[in-house]
Amino acid sequence: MAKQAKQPVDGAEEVRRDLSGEDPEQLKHYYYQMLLLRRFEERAGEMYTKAKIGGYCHLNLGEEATIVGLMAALTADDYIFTNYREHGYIIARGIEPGPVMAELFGKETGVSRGRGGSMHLFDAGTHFMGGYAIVGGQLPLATGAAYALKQQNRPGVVVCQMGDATTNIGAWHESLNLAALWKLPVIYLIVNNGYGMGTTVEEGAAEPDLYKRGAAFRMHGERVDGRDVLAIRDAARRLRERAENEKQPAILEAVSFRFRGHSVIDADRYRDPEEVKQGRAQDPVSMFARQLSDAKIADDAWLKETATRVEREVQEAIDFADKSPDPKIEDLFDYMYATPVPNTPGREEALAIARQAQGGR
Amino acid sequence: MAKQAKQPVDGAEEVRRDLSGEDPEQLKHYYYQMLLLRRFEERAGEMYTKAKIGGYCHLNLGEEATIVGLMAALTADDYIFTNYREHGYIIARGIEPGPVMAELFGKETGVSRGRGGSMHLFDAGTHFMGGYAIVGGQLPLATGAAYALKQQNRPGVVVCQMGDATTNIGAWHESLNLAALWKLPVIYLIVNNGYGMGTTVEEGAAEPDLYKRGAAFRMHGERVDGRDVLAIRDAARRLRERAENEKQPAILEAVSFRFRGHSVIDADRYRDPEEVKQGRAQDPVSMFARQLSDAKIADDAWLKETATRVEREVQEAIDFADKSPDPKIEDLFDYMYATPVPNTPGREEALAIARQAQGGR
Amino acid sequence: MPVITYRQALNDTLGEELARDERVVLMGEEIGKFQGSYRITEGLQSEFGKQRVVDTPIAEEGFVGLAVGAAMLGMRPVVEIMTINFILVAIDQIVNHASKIHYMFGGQARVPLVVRTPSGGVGQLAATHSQSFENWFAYCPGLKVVAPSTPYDAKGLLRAAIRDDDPVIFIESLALYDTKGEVPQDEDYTLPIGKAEVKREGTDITVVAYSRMTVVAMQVAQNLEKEGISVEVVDLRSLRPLDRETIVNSVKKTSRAVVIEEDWYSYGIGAEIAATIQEGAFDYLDAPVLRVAGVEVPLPYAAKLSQASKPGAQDLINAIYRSLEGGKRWQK
Amino acid sequence: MPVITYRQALNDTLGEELARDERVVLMGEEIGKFQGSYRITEGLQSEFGKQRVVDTPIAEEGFVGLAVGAAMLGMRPVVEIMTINFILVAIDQIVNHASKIHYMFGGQARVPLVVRTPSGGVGQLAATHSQSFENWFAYCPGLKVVAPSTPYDAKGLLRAAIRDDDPVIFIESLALYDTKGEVPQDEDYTLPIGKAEVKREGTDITVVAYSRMTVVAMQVAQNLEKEGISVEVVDLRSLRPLDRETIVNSVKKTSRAVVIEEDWYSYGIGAEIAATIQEGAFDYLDAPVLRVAGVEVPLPYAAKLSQASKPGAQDLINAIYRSLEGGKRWQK
Ligand SMILES: Cc1ncc(C[n+]2csc(CCOP(=O)(O)OP(=O)(O)O)c2C)c(N)n1
Ligand SMILES: Cc1ncc(C[n+]2csc(CCOP(=O)(O)OP(=O)(O)O)c2C)c(N)n1
Ligand SMILES: [Mg+2]
Ligand SMILES: [Mg+2]
Repeated sequence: MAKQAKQPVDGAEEVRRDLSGEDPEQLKHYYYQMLLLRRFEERAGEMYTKAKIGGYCHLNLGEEATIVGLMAALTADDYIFTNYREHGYIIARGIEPGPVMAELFGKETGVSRGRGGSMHLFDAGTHFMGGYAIVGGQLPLATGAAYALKQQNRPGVVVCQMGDATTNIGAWHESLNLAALWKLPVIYLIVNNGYGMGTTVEEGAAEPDLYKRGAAFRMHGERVDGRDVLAIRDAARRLRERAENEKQPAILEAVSFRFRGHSVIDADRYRDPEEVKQGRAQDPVSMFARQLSDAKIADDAWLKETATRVEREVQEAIDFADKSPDPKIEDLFDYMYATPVPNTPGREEALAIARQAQGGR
Repeated sequence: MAKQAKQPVDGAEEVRRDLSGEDPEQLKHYYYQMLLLRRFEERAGEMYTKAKIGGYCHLNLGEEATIVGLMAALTADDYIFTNYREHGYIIARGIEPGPVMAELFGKETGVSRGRGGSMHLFDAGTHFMGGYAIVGGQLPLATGAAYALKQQNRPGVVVCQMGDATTNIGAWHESLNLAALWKLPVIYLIVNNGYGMGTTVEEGAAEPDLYKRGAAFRMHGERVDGRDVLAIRDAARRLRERAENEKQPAILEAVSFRFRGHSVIDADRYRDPEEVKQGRAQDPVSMFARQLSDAKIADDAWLKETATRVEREVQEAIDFADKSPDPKIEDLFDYMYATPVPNTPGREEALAIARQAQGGR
Repeated sequence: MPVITYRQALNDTLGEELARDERVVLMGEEIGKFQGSYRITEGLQSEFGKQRVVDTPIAEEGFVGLAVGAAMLGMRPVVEIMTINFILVAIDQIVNHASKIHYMFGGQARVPLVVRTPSGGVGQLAATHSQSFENWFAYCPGLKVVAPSTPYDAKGLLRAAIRDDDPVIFIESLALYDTKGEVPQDEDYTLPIGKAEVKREGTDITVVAYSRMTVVAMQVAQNLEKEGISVEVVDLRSLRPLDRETIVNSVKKTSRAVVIEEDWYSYGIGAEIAATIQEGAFDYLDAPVLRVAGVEVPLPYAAKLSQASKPGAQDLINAIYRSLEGGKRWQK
Repeated sequence: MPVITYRQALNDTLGEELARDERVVLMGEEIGKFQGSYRITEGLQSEFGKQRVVDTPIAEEGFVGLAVGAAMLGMRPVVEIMTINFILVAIDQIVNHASKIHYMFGGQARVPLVVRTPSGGVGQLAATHSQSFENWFAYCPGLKVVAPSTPYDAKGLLRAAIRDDDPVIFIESLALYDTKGEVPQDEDYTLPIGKAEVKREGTDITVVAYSRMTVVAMQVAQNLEKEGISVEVVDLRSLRPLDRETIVNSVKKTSRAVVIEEDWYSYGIGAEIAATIQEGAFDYLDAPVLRVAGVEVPLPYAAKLSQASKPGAQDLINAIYRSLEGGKRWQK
């Protein structure tokens, strides 16, 4: 049943595209970004097994084209809200891999100052408004951001990323209804990777053509091959335009394949190995490399060089994270409240806790 | 904009129907029931202003045809879940007006033993599974009842009544998705009375053709004139059949007009008086009386006699409620737990509370 | 000073804040065209328009979350939840999102949001419409929770809440809306979130209360004065942060305490107050801290049952007598 | 007696109850094909089929409410909420519906439902995945709330919960799943809901705990024995109804008490325990009841911050020392 999810749009086995109208440098940059996400995630998985990373850790492996294509379509005015599977998004949005890895390591130099971890990345500067770990939780928030943009008469749109299985939760319905009713500039991006943990799209959604679920709100929806960076970019651009200028929200469903288990600790025993093999075979990163080669945009030397560069950058990110300081227990109550008020614990209490943590009383 | 809601199906100003194929006695019984609901509700409103009834009290005025038509389609096997606007449903399901009025009066003889009140009527015997006062709350419950029927391989279906505005809440989405996914025998009846309190359908729902919202679940939906008792009955029968035999859930939208404010205490100041006048003019009860007269099924004498009978029955209900005993404070902890366990308060504690209520200590 | 109702104080404050700060926006079900279920927002939509006073569909999770997101982008939404009973469908957005965003993202985002909602019971609203859940919110770090008992406090705390950069749960009470009190009209005062107030000084016993129960406590205190019993009334005003110092200092003086609360007895607000007092004033206590609270049933509709299940003045008086009589020898 | 893990005890019990009573059905996200996020339901779908062990979409409000409705028609659903953090989106169905139906409808309907869910934190799950909300449910009349601390208790209480005709919130703990203990294999025992257990007798001080903190308390008690301090450990087992008698009787004997709890300090379970003790054993107390609880922050991810925010053995030991030292003269 998951077959449909894997060959979503036109049943094509492999993405093939006419690249003649494209800026070659731009295309190479997309490839570099995709590879960077790929290697970042692979190494993050490795760091998890080395216990450098704790908690839950969800990787974007297989979704690189979706992420890079999306970010290529956005402007600096736009805002992005995602779920917990978001390392790639914040990097593709322009944050250095170092502070991202540092967050996964729980360091003070991390994008959320070590307070958030893998599931809760944030960067105010680039309008990356957070990874959220309650399924569906980001939908009302993103809708609210779009409401604020409209209310304040500001340019830009909001992208609200989510997984396929998230379309089954109540917040989906309430958020999209509000967005359509109030004509808010927001794009709901469904990353359809075929599964919510072990549940297929068809096992969870009575309308498994997820982009059609907007019918309940008269909201436009499109399905795109999420392994095709240019298709995603073009669709996102189109919908972005519509959202910004016509204040028409939309659904963009990007279909791809989840390369590994749901999170790093998921052994992925419930999927047919043959399905996984096939899914991985249609690797958006290597497919794009082949396309670039075929179109003579990138030669082997460049591909190799890029691989080396990416390898180095990810290693630097790991080194940066490794060497970064832990948050101090004395700072435990920092960021507790934005407006300080009486009778909240402060530095003194934090120091007492720090002393106790060091074995004192 | 509320116009559409008022003339829903074919724009007909008045319901006109060929009654030749119908059993005249049956039709007269429908009329009797509709009038009973009408007068019960009018008198309940009156009792509220006399402070015989407390809390919130929502009347079915204008929705009589929908209720009677629905109940005519159901069998004894079926289960009904409703919202708080449910007096008519439990009466049309077969409960005497007396215990219903007694519940509104908060008496021990009430259908919920005085514990529930107007918004929380219940009758296990006739499978009237409760009025629920949290908007949308009954949807998952009704879906679960349908799940139980299917799981236990029992005949019957579940009807889940709700208001138009209820289609905007998350529980709607989650419930209908589950029902469609698991093919449960349930009919979601939307009583579209044009308003959720002061909010029109169009102000609340981005897809105001509510029966179409099933598209998000590939669920069939129909819209029927809720002022036409036979149309409702026939649609409900058809959908009931489908639900029971094919395990196909469905949406039935019945469009009518709310005669008064949202609840008894709502002065209804936000609606255009002209709109209200027009809406009330298309009174399902008097329209049906005219139809019966025109078709020579009921003559003036019978109509008058029926009015007298209904008047008497409602008065008897009021008298019954009036004379019924209050629940005793000693019984305060009855029905607290179905399985008694240690360390829960019991009769002794209730007696202490009773003493204190009488001014003791 | 002019005497106005609690409702009027809220209505005035909302209007003034809308006028003062264009980032402020009101949202909720039926707050505009319908004028508010309890008329707290009466007239405001006509005055400020549909963009500033926004009627929402019935979708509490959606619009509360929407308000959180809007707050993150610099707006200052004041959301009305019709009654606290309906907040349950929106609680994930408040507790898993609003309360965490500032801290969890290392201080990079703020959520200047106010959620206004009446708690407690009145009349015969029955089990699903008479609950108190302020203890749930008071439990959550990242939130601030206030519960004014007078028109004056309502105004001062609502102003403070709207001007605060953190999510504030603003607890009202159906039964207080028509109560009256003095409120200065021209003074732009605020009351500090996180501080309790000794609403009445006394020497024999401390009664700790908040919201509507403060009014009950004040009446009881006045009545007992005639019997020569001097009651100090501490109005919590703020449930989070909790002003333990004010509570404890009062009990250090009086040596006895009763808490009165409208919520259920077990695990209610009073539990924290009693625990706090015995921790902070252990050596000063002459009797156990007693709690007067709601009877632990899903509130029955029938008038007498309903009445008997709610805490009232007589229950408080009885508890005060018990505390004073029992002294050190008191046993359960 | 065979020694098995807490996880195994739960898994065995679920399997046995599925076999014993065909009305029992398990429901939840990923409990079947995926074998359960924490493998509590491992193997059960293959054994009992997809009709009895039902994988649900991510729709907690929907499927919890569905289970309530099914229970009203005579089924006995046992629902898994992956972790208690996700229960917030379903809480309306539990608190405004399941807990009220029997009482509000005058005893005409029953809701034999169990909601199983792990509470508390482990590892570095951070702010949205490390919370404890059992106090919220314990506050609600109409619910029963249990929280076993050992494999033996887990089995006995889960059996009791499934066979009970009321909605039971069954609190597990991620950090307990791998702990081991003796569990009789052939005996069909149940443990009474509503009763606490003195897990260890002692004379100097009472430690009140539940769930994982009972394990911490037992270890501390054992360690302190070497120092000549005799600690009595009361395991609440049931948070609602609360067995006040067992708690109070223990403190009447020891005269001192500390509560240890994994939830946040203010308004947590410990507040009710401390309030209860000072009410019931006021004249016996030689020192205030102290509370060891979670630090009041949205739990930070970073390992050290996270660790420092959670209550542990050393915190309990310190509190016990403080209680013993302070005696009547102790002050804050
Ligand atoms: C409300 C809620 N329920 C359950 C979970 C546990 N959970 C985390 S991710 C997930 C699956 C989500 O699947 P999908 O939306 O397809 O996103 P993907 O992980 O595939 O990217 C589940 C069930 C949660 N975090 N929140
Ligand atoms: C979750 C929730 N939010 C708000 C309310 C308050 N409320 C009660 S009825 C109602 C309007 C419902 O409208 P509709 O569904 O159309 O039903 P109608 O009353 O018209 O029959 C509202 C907002 C509630 N009871 N529950
Ligand atoms: Mg997915
Ligand atoms: Mg309506």
